[in-house]
Amino acid sequence: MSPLNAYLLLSALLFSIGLAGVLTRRNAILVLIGIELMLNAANLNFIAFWRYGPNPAALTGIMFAIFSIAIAAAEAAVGLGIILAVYRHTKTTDLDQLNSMKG
Amino acid sequence: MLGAGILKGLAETARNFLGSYVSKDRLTTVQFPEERAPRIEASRNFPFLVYDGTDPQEGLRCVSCFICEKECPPKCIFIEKSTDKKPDATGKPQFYPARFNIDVSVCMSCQICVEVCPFDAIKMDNAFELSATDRFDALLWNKQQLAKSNNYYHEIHPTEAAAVDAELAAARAKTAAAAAASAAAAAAKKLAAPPIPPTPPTNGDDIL
Amino acid sequence: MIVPDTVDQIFVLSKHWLLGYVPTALQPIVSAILSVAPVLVVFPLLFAITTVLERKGLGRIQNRYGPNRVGPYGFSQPIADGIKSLTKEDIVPRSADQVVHLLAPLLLVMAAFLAYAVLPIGRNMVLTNLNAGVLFFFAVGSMVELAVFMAGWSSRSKYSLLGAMRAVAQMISYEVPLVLASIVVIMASGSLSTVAIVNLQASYTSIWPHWFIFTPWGFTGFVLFMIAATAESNRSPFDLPEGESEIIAGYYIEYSGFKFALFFLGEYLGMFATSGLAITLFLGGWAAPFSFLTWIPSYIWFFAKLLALICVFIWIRGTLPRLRMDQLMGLAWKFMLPMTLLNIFTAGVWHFMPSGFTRWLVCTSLLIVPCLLLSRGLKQRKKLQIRTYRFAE
Amino acid sequence: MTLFFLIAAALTIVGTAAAMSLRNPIHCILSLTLGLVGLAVLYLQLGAQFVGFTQVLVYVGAVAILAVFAIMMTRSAGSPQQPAFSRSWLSGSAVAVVVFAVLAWAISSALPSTKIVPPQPAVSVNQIGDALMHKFALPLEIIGLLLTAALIGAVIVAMPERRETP
Repeated sequence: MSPLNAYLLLSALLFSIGLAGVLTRRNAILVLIGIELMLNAANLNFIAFWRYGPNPAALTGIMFAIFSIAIAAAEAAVGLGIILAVYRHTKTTDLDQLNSMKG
Repeated sequence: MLGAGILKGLAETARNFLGSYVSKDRLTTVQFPEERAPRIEASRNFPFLVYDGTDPQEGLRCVSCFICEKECPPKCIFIEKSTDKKPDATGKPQFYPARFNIDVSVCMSCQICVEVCPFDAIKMDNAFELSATDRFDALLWNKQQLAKSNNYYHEIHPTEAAAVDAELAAARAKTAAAAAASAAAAAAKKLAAPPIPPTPPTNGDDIL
Repeated sequence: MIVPDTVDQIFVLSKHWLLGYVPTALQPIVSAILSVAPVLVVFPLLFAITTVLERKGLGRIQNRYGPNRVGPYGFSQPIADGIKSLTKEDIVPRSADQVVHLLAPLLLVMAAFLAYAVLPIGRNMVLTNLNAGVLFFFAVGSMVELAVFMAGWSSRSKYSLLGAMRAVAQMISYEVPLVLASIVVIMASGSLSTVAIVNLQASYTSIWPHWFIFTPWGFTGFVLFMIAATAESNRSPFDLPEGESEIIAGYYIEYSGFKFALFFLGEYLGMFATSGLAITLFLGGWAAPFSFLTWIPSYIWFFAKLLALICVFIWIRGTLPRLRMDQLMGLAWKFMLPMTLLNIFTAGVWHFMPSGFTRWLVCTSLLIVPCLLLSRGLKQRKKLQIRTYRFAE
Repeated sequence: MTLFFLIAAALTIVGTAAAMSLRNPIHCILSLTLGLVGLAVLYLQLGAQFVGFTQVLVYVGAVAILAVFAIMMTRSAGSPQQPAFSRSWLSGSAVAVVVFAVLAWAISSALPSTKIVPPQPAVSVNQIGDALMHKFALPLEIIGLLLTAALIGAVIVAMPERRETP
């Protein structure tokens, strides 16, 4: 079990926890949190491969992680904006009840 | 200019801050237990019973006429009339209060008892360091605790005390004059009418 | 001279001397403890002194004495306050969320203490010389908002929640100008490490120091940084979240006893940390103000400047009235943000222009003119319309 | 597999697992921040200091507070009346477990990684700055554009429709 494998296993576990959250949680905001977790798991992979990869000087792993953090923040902001708009419209954030596309 | 108001404010507080170290009269705080502010004459706190002469119980002016007890809005005065009489300042035998309690925790120092007292027997004190450890008995002042001399009254309210004394003296002089006039009239009537045994002469007014 | 150098490095030398006695296996841990312990002792002491200074200073501003009963001139008042807050009963509301209620002050104080890891208190007297020191400082600073929210929400009372939401909104909207104001210095010094920034400022031409505050963008950056720092630590004109007259003592209503004292400790430590960073970035950290004063040890200068900034905080607290919530937010987003962005632009212009009087003229005008225009613009739109309330629904 | 790594990994997993399983959404967010701080510690351990601090600054400082504000505004702060997990929670978690199994199998059966552990690459913020400015200049511009668009988009989406005032 080399350190790289340990990190990959950890990020796989993180990813599946996030996926479980997304698939099972009822509250829309917590689904969004699950997505954040999956993004973070991917980040961990990037940094792990940058650290143990062949060419760390290229800094690609770090750059990818930085950009992905920025995108995740933007996505969280817009996602929560959408959830607020949906909540204002339908007075609920419970995903099981949001099953009709009617405006 | 933006921020001009802020700078003026800061300058003002800086002047106050430095001024307080430079000129002492800026700081008006009175460090209470050590320094004491001059007592204001018209201030009042709780009532007290005035006595003339030296003996607190003998010289009490109060004749337990119950007016103050009836007039007191929070009903904090309790008087029990004595059975016997004692001569008051003018020598006329008067009743005196056997028991005179004021519940200081109830009294609201409204001074109505002072205004209604016909004998100027009760006046307002301005002692304020009255803390006590017990909430009930210690705040129920009896006759002994309430009695204070007329000189003390002169100390705390000089002008008012002087006015009261002048009034009392004038009243006594008038009664004495009236007594003298009635004695003279009685004497004149005695000369005209057959002699009747002389009544014991009123012992005149001995002004303190 | 030899003497001041040993005096200057007295703490560093004594730490190495003590480390000599420790078996090599334990050395890293003991050296960490040896460098962290003084910080954990000195800054709470400074907190105690500041409470007295604050109350006496405010008193003197209002023409009264301030505490002078406990100890000589009232200087052992903090001991009395400490004992009082320790012996007070620690009431936790029944409906409160016990765990989060306990965690909030701890997280607040921990975040405040973590921020000292990167502040260079004296010449090579910094806990950790991180390559991204300033970024670490802001990362840790952003944890304070979470602690504030946890405190407000966990006490389950409307007032503390309102106070917490106001405090968090204020701290977030003032963190942006705070970070942007410090970017100017990072641009000029080319490095994020606080030690490098201070070393850059520690040099002198004839007797004048090279502090960043003596440049147009440096001065505006310093002023904007201090405004944002006062707001970030919920002090003086921006203490709306705990305004006594508004929402009764904001997010720490339901705290009493030691946790309440922890909140104050956390708030003051946050204030020291941000003013410490202001000193490091703009006022030349531990550098002496004049070249002929360098014989005084470096840490003396850091604490002297810190005390000076604390007195300015107290002075401002004694002067300025509290801002309303919308004015507070308006100031952050409509005035501070554009000014900091402009400041960054001016620093760029300063960097590329040849040094000389023209550079000074261009940069100062680049800063002063928009500031006046912006302030006049903001002042004009003060027409009082009917107040409309917008809720989330 | 140093002890320090195990602590950080445990912190992350406990935080994230709690974030996905607790009933009260606010507790979820708080444990999420715990997990994210654990992740930041992992990044520091991997030597990526800049990413670790950015992670704390962006996630713990901003995204967590944003989520908390959203929860406050949608009035789902208290523990929800109906069960916190949707009806199809069983199949959801089954899918997640299957995904984890597949990933774990893929990782463990991958080509045996080289035993020699390359030295810790010392990356300084200056190198990151240079890389951002030179090699990754275009992505930087795009990210700037994207962030501004997201900023304005989020505000417009969340703003209530401008009812014409009477």
